[in-house]
Amino acid sequence: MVEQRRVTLPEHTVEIVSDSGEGAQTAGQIFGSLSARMGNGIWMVEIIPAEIEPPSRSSAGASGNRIRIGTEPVNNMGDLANVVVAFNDQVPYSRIDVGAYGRGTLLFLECKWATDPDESIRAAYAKAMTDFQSHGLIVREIPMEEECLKLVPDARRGKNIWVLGLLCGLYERDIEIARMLVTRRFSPKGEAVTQDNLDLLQAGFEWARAHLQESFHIPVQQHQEPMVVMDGNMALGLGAMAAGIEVCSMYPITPATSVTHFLASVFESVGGFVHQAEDEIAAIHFALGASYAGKTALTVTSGPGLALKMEALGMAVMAEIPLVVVDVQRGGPATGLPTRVEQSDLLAALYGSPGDVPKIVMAPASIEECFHFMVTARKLAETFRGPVMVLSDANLATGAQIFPRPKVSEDWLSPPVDVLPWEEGVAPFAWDPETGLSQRPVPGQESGEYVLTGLAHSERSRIAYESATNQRGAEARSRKLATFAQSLKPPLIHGDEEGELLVIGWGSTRGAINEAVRRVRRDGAKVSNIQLRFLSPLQPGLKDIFARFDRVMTVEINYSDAAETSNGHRRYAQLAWLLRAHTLCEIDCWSRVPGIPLAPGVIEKELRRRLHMG
Amino acid sequence: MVEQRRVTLPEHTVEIVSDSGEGAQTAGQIFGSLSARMGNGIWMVEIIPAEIEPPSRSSAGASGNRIRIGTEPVNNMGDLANVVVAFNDQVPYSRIDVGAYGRGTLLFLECKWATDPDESIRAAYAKAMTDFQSHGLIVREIPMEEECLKLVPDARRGKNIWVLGLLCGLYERDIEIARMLVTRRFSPKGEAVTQDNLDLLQAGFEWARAHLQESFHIPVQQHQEPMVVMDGNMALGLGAMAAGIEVCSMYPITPATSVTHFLASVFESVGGFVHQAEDEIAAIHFALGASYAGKTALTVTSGPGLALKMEALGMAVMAEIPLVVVDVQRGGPATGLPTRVEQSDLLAALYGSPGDVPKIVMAPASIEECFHFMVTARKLAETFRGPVMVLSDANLATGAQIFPRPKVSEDWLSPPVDVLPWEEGVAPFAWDPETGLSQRPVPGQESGEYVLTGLAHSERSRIAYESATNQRGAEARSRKLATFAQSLKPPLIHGDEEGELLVIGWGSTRGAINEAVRRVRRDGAKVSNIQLRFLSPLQPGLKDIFARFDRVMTVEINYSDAAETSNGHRRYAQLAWLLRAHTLCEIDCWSRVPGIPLAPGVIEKELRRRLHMG
Amino acid sequence: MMYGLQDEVFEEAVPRCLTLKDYEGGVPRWCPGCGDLPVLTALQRVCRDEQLPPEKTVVVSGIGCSSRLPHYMKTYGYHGLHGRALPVACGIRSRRPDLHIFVATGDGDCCAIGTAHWVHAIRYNMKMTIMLMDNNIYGLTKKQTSPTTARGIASNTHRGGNMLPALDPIAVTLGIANASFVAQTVDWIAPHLHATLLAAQRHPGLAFVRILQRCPHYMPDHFDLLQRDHSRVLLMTHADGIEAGAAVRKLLENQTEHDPANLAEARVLAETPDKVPIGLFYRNESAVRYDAYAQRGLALSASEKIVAIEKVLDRYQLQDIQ
Amino acid sequence: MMYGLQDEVFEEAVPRCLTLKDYEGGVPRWCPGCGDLPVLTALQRVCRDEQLPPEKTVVVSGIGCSSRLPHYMKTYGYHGLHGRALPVACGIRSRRPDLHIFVATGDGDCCAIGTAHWVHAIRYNMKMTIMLMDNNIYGLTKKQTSPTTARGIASNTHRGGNMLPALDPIAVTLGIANASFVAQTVDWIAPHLHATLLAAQRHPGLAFVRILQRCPHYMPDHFDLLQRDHSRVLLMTHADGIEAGAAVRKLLENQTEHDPANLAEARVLAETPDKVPIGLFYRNESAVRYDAYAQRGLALSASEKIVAIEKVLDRYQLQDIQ
Ligand SMILES: Cc1ncc(C[n+]2csc(CCOP(=O)(O)OP(=O)(O)O)c2C)c(N)n1
Ligand SMILES: Cc1ncc(C[n+]2csc(CCOP(=O)(O)OP(=O)(O)O)c2C)c(N)n1
Ligand code: SF4
Ligand code: SF4
Ligand SMILES: [Mg+2]
Ligand SMILES: [Mg+2]
Repeated sequence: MVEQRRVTLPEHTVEIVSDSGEGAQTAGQIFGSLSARMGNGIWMVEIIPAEIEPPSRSSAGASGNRIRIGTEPVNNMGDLANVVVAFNDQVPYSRIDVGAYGRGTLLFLECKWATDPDESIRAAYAKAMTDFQSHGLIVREIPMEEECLKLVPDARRGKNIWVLGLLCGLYERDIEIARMLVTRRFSPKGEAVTQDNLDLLQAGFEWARAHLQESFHIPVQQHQEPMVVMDGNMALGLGAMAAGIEVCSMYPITPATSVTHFLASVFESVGGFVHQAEDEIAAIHFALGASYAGKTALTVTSGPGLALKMEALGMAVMAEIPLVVVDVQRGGPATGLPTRVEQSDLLAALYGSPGDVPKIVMAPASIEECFHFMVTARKLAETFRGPVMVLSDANLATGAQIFPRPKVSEDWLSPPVDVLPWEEGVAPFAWDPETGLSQRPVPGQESGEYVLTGLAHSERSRIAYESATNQRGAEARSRKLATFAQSLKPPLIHGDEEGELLVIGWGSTRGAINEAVRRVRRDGAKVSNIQLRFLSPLQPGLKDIFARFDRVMTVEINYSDAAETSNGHRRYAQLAWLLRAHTLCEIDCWSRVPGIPLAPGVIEKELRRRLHMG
Repeated sequence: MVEQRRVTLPEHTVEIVSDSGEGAQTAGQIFGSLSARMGNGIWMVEIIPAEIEPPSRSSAGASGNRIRIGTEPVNNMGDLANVVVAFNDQVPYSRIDVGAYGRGTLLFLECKWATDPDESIRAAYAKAMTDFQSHGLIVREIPMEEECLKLVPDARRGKNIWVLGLLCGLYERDIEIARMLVTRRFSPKGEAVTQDNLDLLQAGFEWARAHLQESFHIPVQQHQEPMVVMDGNMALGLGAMAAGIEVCSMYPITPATSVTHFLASVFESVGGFVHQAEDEIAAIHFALGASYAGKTALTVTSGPGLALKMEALGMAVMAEIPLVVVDVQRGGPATGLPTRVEQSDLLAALYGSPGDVPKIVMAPASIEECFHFMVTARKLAETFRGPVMVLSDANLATGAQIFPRPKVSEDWLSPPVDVLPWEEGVAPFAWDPETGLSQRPVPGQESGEYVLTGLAHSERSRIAYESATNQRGAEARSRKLATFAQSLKPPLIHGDEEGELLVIGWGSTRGAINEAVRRVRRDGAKVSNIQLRFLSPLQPGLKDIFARFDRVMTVEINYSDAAETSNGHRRYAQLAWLLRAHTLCEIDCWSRVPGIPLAPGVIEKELRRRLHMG
Repeated sequence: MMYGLQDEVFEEAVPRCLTLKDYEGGVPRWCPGCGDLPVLTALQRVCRDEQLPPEKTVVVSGIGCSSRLPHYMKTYGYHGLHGRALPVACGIRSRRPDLHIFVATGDGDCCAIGTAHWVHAIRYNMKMTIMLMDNNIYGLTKKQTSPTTARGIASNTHRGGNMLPALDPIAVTLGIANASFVAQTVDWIAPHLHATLLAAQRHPGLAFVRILQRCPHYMPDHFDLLQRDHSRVLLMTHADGIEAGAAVRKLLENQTEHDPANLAEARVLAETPDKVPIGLFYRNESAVRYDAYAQRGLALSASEKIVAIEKVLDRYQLQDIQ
Repeated sequence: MMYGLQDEVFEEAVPRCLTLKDYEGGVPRWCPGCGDLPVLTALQRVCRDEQLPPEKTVVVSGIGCSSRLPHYMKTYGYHGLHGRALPVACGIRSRRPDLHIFVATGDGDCCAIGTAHWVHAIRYNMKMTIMLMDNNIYGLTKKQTSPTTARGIASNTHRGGNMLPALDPIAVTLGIANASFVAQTVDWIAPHLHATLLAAQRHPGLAFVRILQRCPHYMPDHFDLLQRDHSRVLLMTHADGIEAGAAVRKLLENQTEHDPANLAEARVLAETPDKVPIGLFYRNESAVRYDAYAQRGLALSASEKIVAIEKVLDRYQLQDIQ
């Protein structure tokens, strides 16, 4: 047993990568929740292979998890990994390509390939060792398979938990919690499998303590309140339950589907159900039907599915039917990058339906907000009688984070269907001239009978083609947004109230932008940032805020032309475009479509470039 | 026979209105083409009832035609009608409501209702006479039915042609041409019917000469070249034929369907065919298939159908498949005002598909442009390898106008499918780094085999999830628009190059805006206007033009909040919004959704208000 | 009266007696002679016969002449988008067992743009009545070929005549798993139409009724022969079938005894050459009901829900293991 | 060889001899044991047998594991949107009689989101082969219930098991007017699969082939019983049917003679309880071909077109009467 050097650190970023099917994701997930349960802040991101069944030992096949652990709360995936455990010498390549590993990254590498009977594999391994070193990685070869084979006959089905044990040793994790989590995970597979994995866990743990030169200590903070850990899609699902939504109508589509997988497993306990429709169009119309009948419903989708819902969204606005629509954004256009993050559905969410279709669009910036925004969305949909869109993305969907356990309240649940008679004489669209608001009768209410229609209609919901009636209906629908906007507050500024540069983001990028801004501020830069939660209507006061900065720019995960190359025909990032129209301020942008979250370091680099900070 | 006073006029606006089914539309159409054939400029607009089978003698049932005739070319429907022929006393009401009749309008009214056996009808008639007079109309009662019954047993099926005869007398039309047109129209119904109608025509003509106090003379100009007359939807269909398009794939939807009705009647003569698909989604994918196989295809739709095509449009952009998409805009959102005009699909055309979906969007401003834009669109779709959207609207669709007969050329036709082998080694997406352009292999070309995909892909069309490849593809797609933009010219300014106010329009409003601007300019106002033909990419030089005017505003047929009522949350008209983002200039707007075209007088009034011209 | 009445009717202090007037909404605006009108009348009669409370009745439709029907009823209505009536109706049904749901749709609405929803709604078998008003043409948009337009018939999109044989909505429906009530009738034999809709409303599941419907405006004379020559109609009779009364039995002498439990025979009958069979092709009361699944847990109270949510939260809480 | 070869093959100076290699594209990336692979192999064999020029062959698909197939062919391919393979294929066919078109689709792609296109493509009957790879599950999106999932089977969206009976794609297809070739086979009996696809390619119209396909990843053991116990498979035999060879006839002792002209019997067979019939259910070579309609006028020259356009313009010209 070597004497271990104990290094205390504020945070560390760990990756486990393997061929797909070797279980690196499971190990990573357990390591993440274990760390969260111990009290560390965490952020967890899946590393998803590019292919459904990639060949083994290939760069395209890298599958696993990145876990960033800190003493403080963590809200993004970070930059370079500090520690990587790789199951073969090929999977790290794709991660190096995207800038995930570099100078100083400590790579624990399965060494069995060095002595593989296949000469080409041996050669590849040797080459990789050189390549990794030239990239500045510090490689430590470890005999994963060899050690596992001491306990189980098939190492491919056990390595991951051994590696988990290794990391527990390296990071001084509480092995009892780890045992509990491993037991939970494997008990459905029977006692024997569970025991094997507990043994592997222990073996990895002990091997680390016996062979590694250092251990990393990341102190934990004591939480003042109960905390939960989950990914963004679970948070959306739980939020829907807490909002009292009973119908989730969907058609499977990555990366939104897991919201509904989650609901399918727990929704029944609150009397809810998931309707898997024949397509996305049916899904949204089913939800509209349920909502018309008094049960505000939810539909969940991603880009291609959202496209198919555009006509129905227009219907929901025109006939003022409450509806919550979740769009978990992925890479576009068309099938695009189905498993990857992007933020390029913003303009489609706002303007996708032909005709004038004002609706509320909001974007949670954290996993905690994924939960709470659902409760808000349901309430807004009913109050403002129309669809409310919640734009999440693949980064929030699969990331995991800890946050205070929500204090669920009965008030959050939608009220039961109104069965009292409707007040005779009150029109089903008695638009208030000021606010555009009106109350709706629900089937079952006596004297409330009316025929909802997607045609232009009068207050009594009669088909009406007169100019004045059509103008009046359009006005009421628009007025509702203006009314809602009155209740919004200006966004909080992270940093000083004025300065040289203001960075604006929306959605999942908040953590990374905050961190990048914090870093350059530390070097004296006069940079602040804001993260917009409401995209339609926009929060008030933006123009005033922008005026206090020399320059304003957005950072987004969508496409924009570089300013240099565009000859007066620059394609702007989507939020930038929106804010330009809204404020007429010169708003610049920096955006990319890499199919991965923007790391804080990448943003930082761009900020330094713009601020000539060299 | 009275001595007729001959009044010479530069132009006049005539309406024929009846219950739906009484043939006012037929009479109006013949009167319009007759006038055009004589050499007058004309603009013809259908008056469409609000109901499919409205009750008789109802305001909602007004059906007919408005024909504006002039010595000069006419490009909009004008303001107050000068002469109206009404088949009963109720149909004029809805026209008065929309401001079509007023002080000085000469109303020829069927007088038989005055002596109707039904007392309530007599009373209604009497009331109408008073109402009309109080609105300033000059009423002349005429015994339509009585006169017709002298010739035919069922006056309901003959009145319209008698009225046509009356108008021929009133406007000194060439009765020989009228006879020819009537014969053409009725000959399919047999000789007897034709003869009856010729007799009615003659009778109306003679009655006018015998009983009317004046005749109107609108001099004609001699055309220097052959002229044609047709409505906008025919022009779109003919343009498609002249472009060499062979496949028109559609699903019926008002007001787009008549493009395809027209094509269905003549397309076969150029070897083309109309595919009526099971829905709009199938329609566009069928077109994409035909285009992928080398035959650039067309799909035609209106708002709700456009909504359903959003996903496929993303596919066409992503996989770079040429396609011409015609959207004949109607009132929205949802089913909205299916037969009425609106210009509110602009933002959906630009941003409707999730993801970044750059595409060319153009809007013809006249019926002549409907024809020529189709030829351009097909060519652009192929050159820039993607979808090109042509935004027409219900006003152009059913309006009729004369314009020079196009000189169709073989160059306009799409070339035959390339059968030569593909140059080995050239990738199917060999994106030029500067222009984004590339050439596509077509099935049948040896060595060109590739798999087109809507997923992110490399130059070789291989599915690729790497960051750099995705960024590069997005860049190429955007670059194509910038490349195309280089070849566009700044819009022509109608009026002075600088001034107090610049009015911007797009699409069918050109004629009305031009006329309104001309009128206020006559009174010394420093107003000019431009009409944008390209909405994506926008034509160059806009910012420079705007800078030369004190104020800039758009006039559009879509919804916007009034500036006064919106508390910093103003919803802008769609082009105004676009131009604000594009130029950062303070661009105001005035827009309405009346379901009818904007009359020049309505625009003029608003311009005077803004210019404090009282 | 067994199926039509819901509990709440009995709860009323003063029992209502609903008349036809109570179901009459706006003045119907179809063309003179349009077959949609007799369908409306039959539906109103069914509502009256079954004493369906208007506030508990919802008529859902898509877009088309036929889809205007809800506007002429004095009940709740949902006049939605073209082709989408069925998912809306299923969504309403999913959480409202107390409502009576009728769907008015056309051959374009149901068998063209709505095809997918039609096939799957049959499969879901949620309690409702579908009235497919099949005039073999697109009426509202002015005469285009529909999937049920016969071969050879000319329309504005097929000037030389439709080249494809007509889709038979009954044959397709009979091929769909879990179909539970499939019937056919015509708009011009009022007692049969009424009896069919009544049986449909009483059926404990989804009842699919295809109604041959006259469109005098765009298809004048189209059903004339069928209407005049009764030998072209084949009346399906059976103790478990639809009983339209003696007058109908007398009028239509061409009859065949058909057990609606016999699916194979139903399929053969559906394609009877040169004859139009009317009556009940198929009924299976034990077909699985998706609404039964969807409606589980309807009665949970707010506090029960909170308890359940807390339980789920517990699973994700960090401290639960310490 | 009669149907497979097009004129242009004969025009070549040096006749090509195409081998399997000529049809092999990218390395297939399905899970080990996935039934999509044998389908790919069978398709490549059919292309080779028929000597289809790769440049004249197009494989169209939607989205799903099965829809990845075009990437593994060295022909032209169109990997389109989820559910939309059929309209794309019909569009291609509409103006290209010279191409050989195959459609790769899955049970979600074809029978859920693609339902409308499926029903109507059968009706259009344009020459192409549809390969429905039916694994009774959504594979690519990780195990959700599909319309063909049997009742009781659990998935990620139905944890307690699917409550609806499975839709039978064969039964539905047999209910669609103008169906012209309807067959069923399984991925694991290679000679039968190959013979079926070959017959499909030679059929002068749309051939619909449902292939029961194993998904070991999400449905392990699902077809095991069927695969092991040959008595559960019912081989349809007939002189006009699909001849898969003596080995298959020997392997599958459960056989039934079925004349593919007999639609009523086909429908009964499709629902054989406890057995899976394979072979040809139905063939009608004289079904109307929509592509024949769509392809009229293909040979018109540019100048003929100009003349025709001028003629139309003449009608709208003002001066023509003076
Ligand atoms: C998405 C969409 N596509 C097309 C239309 C236009 N449209 C309205 S009704 C209709 C078809 C009507 O035919 P059918 O369903 O048979 O009803 P009918 O009028 O004959 O009763 C069409 C194509 C529409 N409103 N929405
Ligand atoms: C519009 C749209 N909706 C949903 C999806 C997600 N999606 C991709 S494949 C698929 C279903 C796959 O099942 P199936 O068609 O049976 O093919 P398999 O993978 O089983 O071969 C779904 C729902 C999508 N890509 N596009
Ligand atoms: S067009 Fe036909 S279906 Fe429509 S209302 Fe008139 S008759 Fe009835
Ligand atoms: S998931 Fe199933 S269908 Fe998809 S590749 Fe794997 S085995 Fe085949
Ligand atoms: Mg119809
Ligand atoms: Mg499948």
